Amino acid sequence: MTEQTEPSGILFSDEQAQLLEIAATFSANKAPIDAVRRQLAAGDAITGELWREIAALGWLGIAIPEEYGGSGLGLGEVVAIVEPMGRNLLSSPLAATTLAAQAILWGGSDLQKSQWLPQLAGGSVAALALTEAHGDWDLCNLTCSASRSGDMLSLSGGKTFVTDAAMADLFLLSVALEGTPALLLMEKSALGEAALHREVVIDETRRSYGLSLDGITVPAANLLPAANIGGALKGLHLAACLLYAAEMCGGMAGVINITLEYLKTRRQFDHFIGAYQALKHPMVDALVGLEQARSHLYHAATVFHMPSGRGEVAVRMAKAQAAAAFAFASDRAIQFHGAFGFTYDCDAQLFRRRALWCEQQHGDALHHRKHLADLLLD
Amino acid sequence: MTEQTEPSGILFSDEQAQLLEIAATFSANKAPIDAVRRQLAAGDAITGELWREIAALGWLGIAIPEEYGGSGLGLGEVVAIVEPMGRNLLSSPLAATTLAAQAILWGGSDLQKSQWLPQLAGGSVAALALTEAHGDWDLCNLTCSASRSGDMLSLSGGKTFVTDAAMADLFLLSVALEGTPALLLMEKSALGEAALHREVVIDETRRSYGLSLDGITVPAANLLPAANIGGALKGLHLAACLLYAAEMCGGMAGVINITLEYLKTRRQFDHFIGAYQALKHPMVDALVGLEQARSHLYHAATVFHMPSGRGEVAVRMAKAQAAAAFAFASDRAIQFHGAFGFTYDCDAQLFRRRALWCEQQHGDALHHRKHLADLLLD
Amino acid sequence: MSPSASELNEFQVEVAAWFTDNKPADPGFLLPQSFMEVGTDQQFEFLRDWQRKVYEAGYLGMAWPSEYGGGGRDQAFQDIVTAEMARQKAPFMTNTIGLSWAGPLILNMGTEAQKQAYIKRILSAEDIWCQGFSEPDNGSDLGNAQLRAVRDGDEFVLNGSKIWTSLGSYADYMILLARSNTETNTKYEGLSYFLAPMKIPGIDPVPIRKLTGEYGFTQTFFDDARIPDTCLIGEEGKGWQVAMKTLTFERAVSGGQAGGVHSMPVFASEVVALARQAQRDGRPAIEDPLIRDQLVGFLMEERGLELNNLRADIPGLNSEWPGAIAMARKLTSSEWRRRLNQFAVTLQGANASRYVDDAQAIDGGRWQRGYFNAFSGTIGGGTSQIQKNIVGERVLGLPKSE
Amino acid sequence: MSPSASELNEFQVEVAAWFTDNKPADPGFLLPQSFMEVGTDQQFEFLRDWQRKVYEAGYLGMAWPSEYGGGGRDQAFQDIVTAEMARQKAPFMTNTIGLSWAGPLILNMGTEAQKQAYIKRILSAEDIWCQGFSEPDNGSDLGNAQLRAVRDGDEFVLNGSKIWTSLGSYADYMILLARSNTETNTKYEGLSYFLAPMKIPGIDPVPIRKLTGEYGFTQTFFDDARIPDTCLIGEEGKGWQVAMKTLTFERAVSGGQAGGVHSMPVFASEVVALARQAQRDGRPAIEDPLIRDQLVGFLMEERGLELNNLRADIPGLNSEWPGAIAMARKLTSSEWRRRLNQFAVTLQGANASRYVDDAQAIDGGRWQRGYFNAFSGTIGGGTSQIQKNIVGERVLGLPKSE
Repeated sequence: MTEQTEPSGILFSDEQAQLLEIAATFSANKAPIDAVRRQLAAGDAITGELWREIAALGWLGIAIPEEYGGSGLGLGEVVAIVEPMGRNLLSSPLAATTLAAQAILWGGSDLQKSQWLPQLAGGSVAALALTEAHGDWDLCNLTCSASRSGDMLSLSGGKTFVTDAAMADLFLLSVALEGTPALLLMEKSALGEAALHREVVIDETRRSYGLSLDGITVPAANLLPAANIGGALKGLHLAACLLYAAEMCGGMAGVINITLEYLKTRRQFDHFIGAYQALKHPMVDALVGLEQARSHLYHAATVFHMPSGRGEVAVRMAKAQAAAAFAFASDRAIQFHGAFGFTYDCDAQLFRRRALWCEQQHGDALHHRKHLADLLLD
Repeated sequence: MTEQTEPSGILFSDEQAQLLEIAATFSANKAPIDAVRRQLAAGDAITGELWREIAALGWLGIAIPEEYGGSGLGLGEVVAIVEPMGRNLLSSPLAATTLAAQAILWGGSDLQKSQWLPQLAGGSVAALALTEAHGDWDLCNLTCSASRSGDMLSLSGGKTFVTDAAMADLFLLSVALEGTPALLLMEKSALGEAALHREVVIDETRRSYGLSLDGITVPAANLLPAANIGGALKGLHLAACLLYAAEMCGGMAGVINITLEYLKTRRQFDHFIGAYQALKHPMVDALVGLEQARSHLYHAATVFHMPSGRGEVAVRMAKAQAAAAFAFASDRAIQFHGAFGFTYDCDAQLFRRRALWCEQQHGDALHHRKHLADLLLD
Repeated sequence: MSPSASELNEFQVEVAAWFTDNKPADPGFLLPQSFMEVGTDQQFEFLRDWQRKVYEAGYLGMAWPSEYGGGGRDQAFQDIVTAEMARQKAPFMTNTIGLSWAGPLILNMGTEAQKQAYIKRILSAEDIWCQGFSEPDNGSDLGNAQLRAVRDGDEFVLNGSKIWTSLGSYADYMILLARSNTETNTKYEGLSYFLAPMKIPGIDPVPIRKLTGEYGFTQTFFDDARIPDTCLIGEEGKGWQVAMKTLTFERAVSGGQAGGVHSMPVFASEVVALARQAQRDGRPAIEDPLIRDQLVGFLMEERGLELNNLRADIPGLNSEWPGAIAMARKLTSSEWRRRLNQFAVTLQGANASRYVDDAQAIDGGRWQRGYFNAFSGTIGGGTSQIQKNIVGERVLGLPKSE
Repeated sequence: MSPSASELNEFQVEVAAWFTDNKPADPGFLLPQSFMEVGTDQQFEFLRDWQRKVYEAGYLGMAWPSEYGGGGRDQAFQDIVTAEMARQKAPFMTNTIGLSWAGPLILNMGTEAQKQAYIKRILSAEDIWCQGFSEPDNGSDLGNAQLRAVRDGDEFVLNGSKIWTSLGSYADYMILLARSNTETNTKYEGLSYFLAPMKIPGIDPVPIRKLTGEYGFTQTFFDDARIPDTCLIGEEGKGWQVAMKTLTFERAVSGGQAGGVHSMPVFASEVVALARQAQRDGRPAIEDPLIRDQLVGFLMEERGLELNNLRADIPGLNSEWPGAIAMARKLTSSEWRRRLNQFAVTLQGANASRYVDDAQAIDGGRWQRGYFNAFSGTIGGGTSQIQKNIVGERVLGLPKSE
C-alpha cells in the first residue's frame, strides 16, 4: 500500500534470530512473574547475580566493537534482546549501559573508548543523566551547567529520571558548557553521599533517582570531545527511543498474553468470557496494534544507521506506534480482568505502569507525531 | 460533573413541546421514506404542495414577529420542527428562509422588513448565497463584490451551495462593497437565464446551485443598512449551525432507528444479529452520542440569544458534537446493514450523505473545536 | 405541596453558608475520592465524623420519613444540598452503600422493625454498611452466587466468601446475597437476601491491595457464621428479586437515595489548569493544538453529560428512548472519568512518569492514582461491557447477548 | 532452483519498461477501483482487453503450470510483475474471481478435464468468473445456503438465487455453493460445489444499484437451470469443504493466485497531496496541526501494514502468533482504506459536499465515491466484525462467539 517497497525494509540476521530466541528463553526462565514481583521491593531493579549472568552472555557488548571487547554488532541486535526482556518485565541497566557506550563510541576520545568500553562490555553499569525537571524531551534544553576552573569542571543543577543510579559505576551527563551542550563522563566516586535521591515513579520495576550536581567537580578531560554534541544528543535520544520501542513491543506481547490466559479460563454467565465479542474484538485490536508496532520496530532497527533522515522517521514511528498500542493493550488488560484487574495482584497493572513509563520517557506519541509531520509533510 | 449548573441550562417551552410533537407526526406522515426517495429524482427538493402545507402551518413565520405576520417566537422553536424533519430526511428551504428572515430582522431597513418578512412568513422561498468556491467557513472572506454606479450596484463573482435556488423568490447575498462585507437582497427577477447552474452534491435530498453574479445589477436600496454586517454574518453563521445541529440530531435518531430495525429482524448464524456485541455495543455508542448532541442542541437553543459569548460556545459545541456523532452513527449504519448496506436501496446511505452535507456546511467538528479552544482556553 | 421557588432559593443561601462555614479543612493527608478508596483508619474516621456532622445539621436523608430519622421534607431540598456539596467540593458521604442502596431498599421492602433498627443509624454513620454480592468466581454473574446460607431453626448458617467488599474492614452490616437452596430449577430461585451483621463470630474481612498500591476493600470470609432469620429481607428464596431491586438503586434508575455527594467530582477545568501548569516540549502544554483539541473534547463531553441530567427531566425531550440517559449514566460518566484521568497523566510529558509520594509529582500524583482508581467505576457495579449490554437491550430493545 | 538475484533484477528492469510502454492511456472515462466496481460495458471491455494483453505478454499466471496455460516459472517473477503494476498504477486485472479464487481452487482440487477447460481461459479473460456464495438471507452465513441443486440423472437442476454477484452480468462461469441434500444432520453436510456455466437458460443476473448510485453487481436468479454433474468440484455433498478451501484463497491464507493487481491501491501520499490542495478556513488544509497529525497517523499505519507484509515472511519474527498478519490483513487493510477515504472527504472543508460529476468536485469526487466503495472491503467477503471473530478465534485462540 505504500508507493514503493523499500529494499531494506526489514533485515533480520541470523545473529538477531539467535539472540531473540536465547533472550526469550533467558527472560522467561530468569524473570518469571513471581521473581519480578519479588524484585519490586528490593533496593535495585535487578539482582547482582542476574546482572552478572547478562554480562557473561556478552549482551552488554553487543553493539561495542570487538577491539573494545564487544561483539561488533549493532543496536539492531540489542533490540532483539530488549524485546523479550520487555515481555517479561525484566528491568536492568542494560539499555542505559548500551546507550552510554554508543555515546562514547560516537563522541569519545580514544582514551575514553579504551578506558570505558571494555568495562561496559564486561558488566560495569552506566547511568544516563540527561533529563531535567522541566521534562523537555529535547535533550539540548539544558539548565545544568559546567564551568571551567583550571583542569576541572564545576557542575551545578539537577538531573532526574536517572535510572539505576545506585548501581552505576559511570554516569553519562549532559550539561551546558559556555552556552552549548556538552557530554561528560562522571565516575561514581565523584558523587557525594547526598547527590542521589530515590524518586517514586509509576513503573515500580524501575529504580529512578534524582541527581544533584551542585558542588561536584570532575576533570575537564572527562568531556566527550566530539564537535557536534547536539547531534550526539539527538542520536542518543533516537537510540533510546528505539530501545524503548523494543521494550514496549515485548511488553505488549506479555500483556496480551496474560489477558488471553484470563479470557480463556475465566467463566461468567456460563461462558468463557473470551467468547464475548466485547472482549474478543478489542483483543484483536491490541494484536493488530502490536503487529504494526513490531514491524515498525524491526524496520527502525534495520535502517537506524542509514543516512538521510530515514532512521529518524522509522524510529519515531516505531516509538509512537508502540506507545499508543501498548497504552491501549495494557489499559484494556486491566479492564478485561474485571474486578481482579483492580487489584495489585493482577499483573495487568505492572504492564500498564511500564507502558506509561516507556511512553513518557523520550517523547510520547503526540510528540513524535508532531516531529514526523514536520519531517514528512513540509 | 461541571463546576456549576447553569440555571438556564435547558428551557423547553410548551410551544416547543407542541411544535416538536406536531412536526414529528407531520414529518412521519408527509415524508415517509418512499416519498423521500421519489423526490430524489424530482427537480426540486420538496413538492410545491408540501411546501404550501408547511407555510399554512405557520412554520415559516415562527421566528418572525407578529407585526410582520409571524408567530413572534424564536429560533429555539424552529429547532423543534427542524429536528423531526431531519429525522425523516424531509428537505426544504425552511431553514434558509428562516435564516434570511432573521438577517432582515437584524439588519434590514423598516421598508425591507415590511416588504419581505410577511412574504417569507407566508410561503415565499428565500435562498442563502453566502458561500464561495474557496469554501471558507468564515462568511466575511468574500471575493464576490458589488460596485456602485449611481443608484445601482453591479455585482461580480460566484456563489456556491445556494440550496433551493430554483424555487427561490428572494436571495440573501453577501458581497464585498468597497472592501467591507455587505448583505443585500436580490429578487429572482434580477437573475438571467444562465445565472444558476445545478451542482452535484453528496446529499441527494438537496438541490444545490452555483450562482454567477457577473453582469447582474440590483438597486443599491437592496443593501441591508445595518452598521455591523460582519457581526450579522457571524450571527447568521451561528444560527445556521444551530439549525444544522437540529437537523443532524433528527437524522441520528432516524438512522439509529432504521439500523435497530434491521438488527432486530435480520438473522445470521441462527441469531438475530442485534444480539452480537460487535453490533450492539456500537449502537449504544451511537445512542450515547445522540443523547449528548440533543442535550447540547436544546441548551444551545436555550442560550442562543444570550449575550457574553455563551450562545456561541453552546452552538459550536452542539454542531461539533452532532457532526461527530452523526458521522459515527451513519457510517456504522452502512456497515451494520452488511451487504444490503452497500446498496442504494438501503436507507443508511441517505443518512450518511445527509450527515456529510450537514457537517461540511458552516464548519465541521474540527473547525468548531478550534474556535472553542480559543473561546474556552485562552 | 411542592416548595416554592423563593423557599428553595432561601434554602440554597442557607446551605451554601453552612457548607462554607463547616466544610472541614484539609486534614493534612490525602483523602480518598469515594467510599471505594477508603484505605486507612485515619481516612475512615475523618469521613464518618463528617457524615455525622452533615446529618446532624439536617442535610442528609432530608426526604426520608421522619419517623425513622429522616427529614420528611421535599426531595428538592436534598437536591440543593447535594449540588452545593459538589460545588464546594466538600468531602463525600462515606456510608454510600447504606445511604444509596441498603437504605432505600429497607425503606422500600423492609419490615417495620428493620426500618426502626437501621435507617437512622445509616444516616448518622453509626452503622456502616457494605455490600456482599460479588464472589471470587462470579464477578458480574450475581445469579450464580455460591455462598451458602443453610437454615437451622430460626437461624441461617453462612459459609463461603464475598469479594470486593468496599469498607469491609469497617462495616457493621452487609447486604448479602446467598444461596439458601441448591435444589431449584434455575440458579435464580435458590437465593435469599440478608441484612447481615458483620461484627459476629465467623465473619472475617481480609484487606485486598488495589492496583494503586493502596488498600481499599476486602475479601470477606464466612465460616459457620450464624445470623437470625429476621435478617432476611424479602422472602426466603426470593433473594434474586431483592438483588434486582437493589440494582435499580445502585444504577440510579430508582430514586429514594438519602442524598449527598458520593464521590469527589473531577472537573475538566482541573485538567485545563493542569495543562497550563504542565510543560511539554519546553512550553505549557495548553499551547499545543492537539492538547487543546482534546481539552475541548473533554469540556464538551462534560457539558453534554451535565446537560443530559437536566434534559432527562423534560419528558418531551425523552420520548423516543426514555430512560436512555439514566440507564447510560454509569457507563458514560465512569468512562469519561477514566479517559480524563488518563489524558491528565499523559499531558504531563516526562513528568507523567512520577507517582504519588514523589516530591516533584505534579498535583501530588493525583492524576496517576486517579486514572488507576477510575477503573473502579468502569469495572465495579457491572463493567462497562455489561452496562452496554444493559443499555442495548433495555433501552434500544436489541436481543439479549448470550 | 530459485532464480538468482541478478536474474530477478534484470527481469524487474524488463517488466518496468514493458508497463511503461504498454500501460493504457487514460480512457476518458472514470475507471473502477476493483472488479467489484465494474458497472458499465465500456469499463468492462477496456479492462478485459488489458488483462488479455498482460497475459499475452507473459505477465499473468507466471507460476501456474505451463501445461494449462501458465508460465511455469518461479513465483518471484510474478511478484515482481504484481509489484510493478501497483507501482505504475496500471489498471487492475478484472477477472479477479478466476485469477485469485476459482483458478487456484481448480488447480488444487479440480479434475484434469476442468484444468484443461478453464485455466488458460481464466488467464486470458476469455472466460470471466464470478462467485455464488451469498444469498439474500444468508449474507455471512455460507453454511446456510438455500439455493437448491437437485440431481436428475447426470444433471443438477438449480433453483433459487445468489446475491452480490460482482461481474454477474459479464461472467461466463460461477463458483457456486448449493444445497444438494436437505436431509442431513448438519446444514454443512448437504452442500455441493459447482463450476457452473452462466450463459445457459434459467440463469438471470439482475443488476443491483450500489450506495454510490452506480451499478456494480447482480442478484442472480436460477429458475430450473440445468448443469451437468461434471460441473461438480469435490464430491457431491462435500461442498462445504470446498468452500472453506476457497476462502483460504480469498483471504490470501493460501498462496497460488495468478498474480496481478486486483484493486487500485490508494496511497496516503495522495491524501497528503489533497491536503496541500484543499482549503480549510482559507488556508491549505495541510497547515492545520490536527490535519497534520491525522495525516501522519495514516502514513504510519500505511507503512506499518506494508512492513507487516515484509515481516510476515520472516519466521523468527512471527513465532508467537504465526499467521496473525495474514489473517488480519483483510481486516486491517479494508478498515484503513475506509478511514483514509473518509478522512480525505472531510478534510476538503465545505467542498467535501460535492459529489462525482460536479464540475468543481476536488479530484473529480473520487474520495467521496472511494469512501462509499470502501465499504465493499469492510463488508464483502466477511464483514470486519466477522474478520475479528476469525482473528480472535484462530489466531488468539479465544473461544468461539455464539
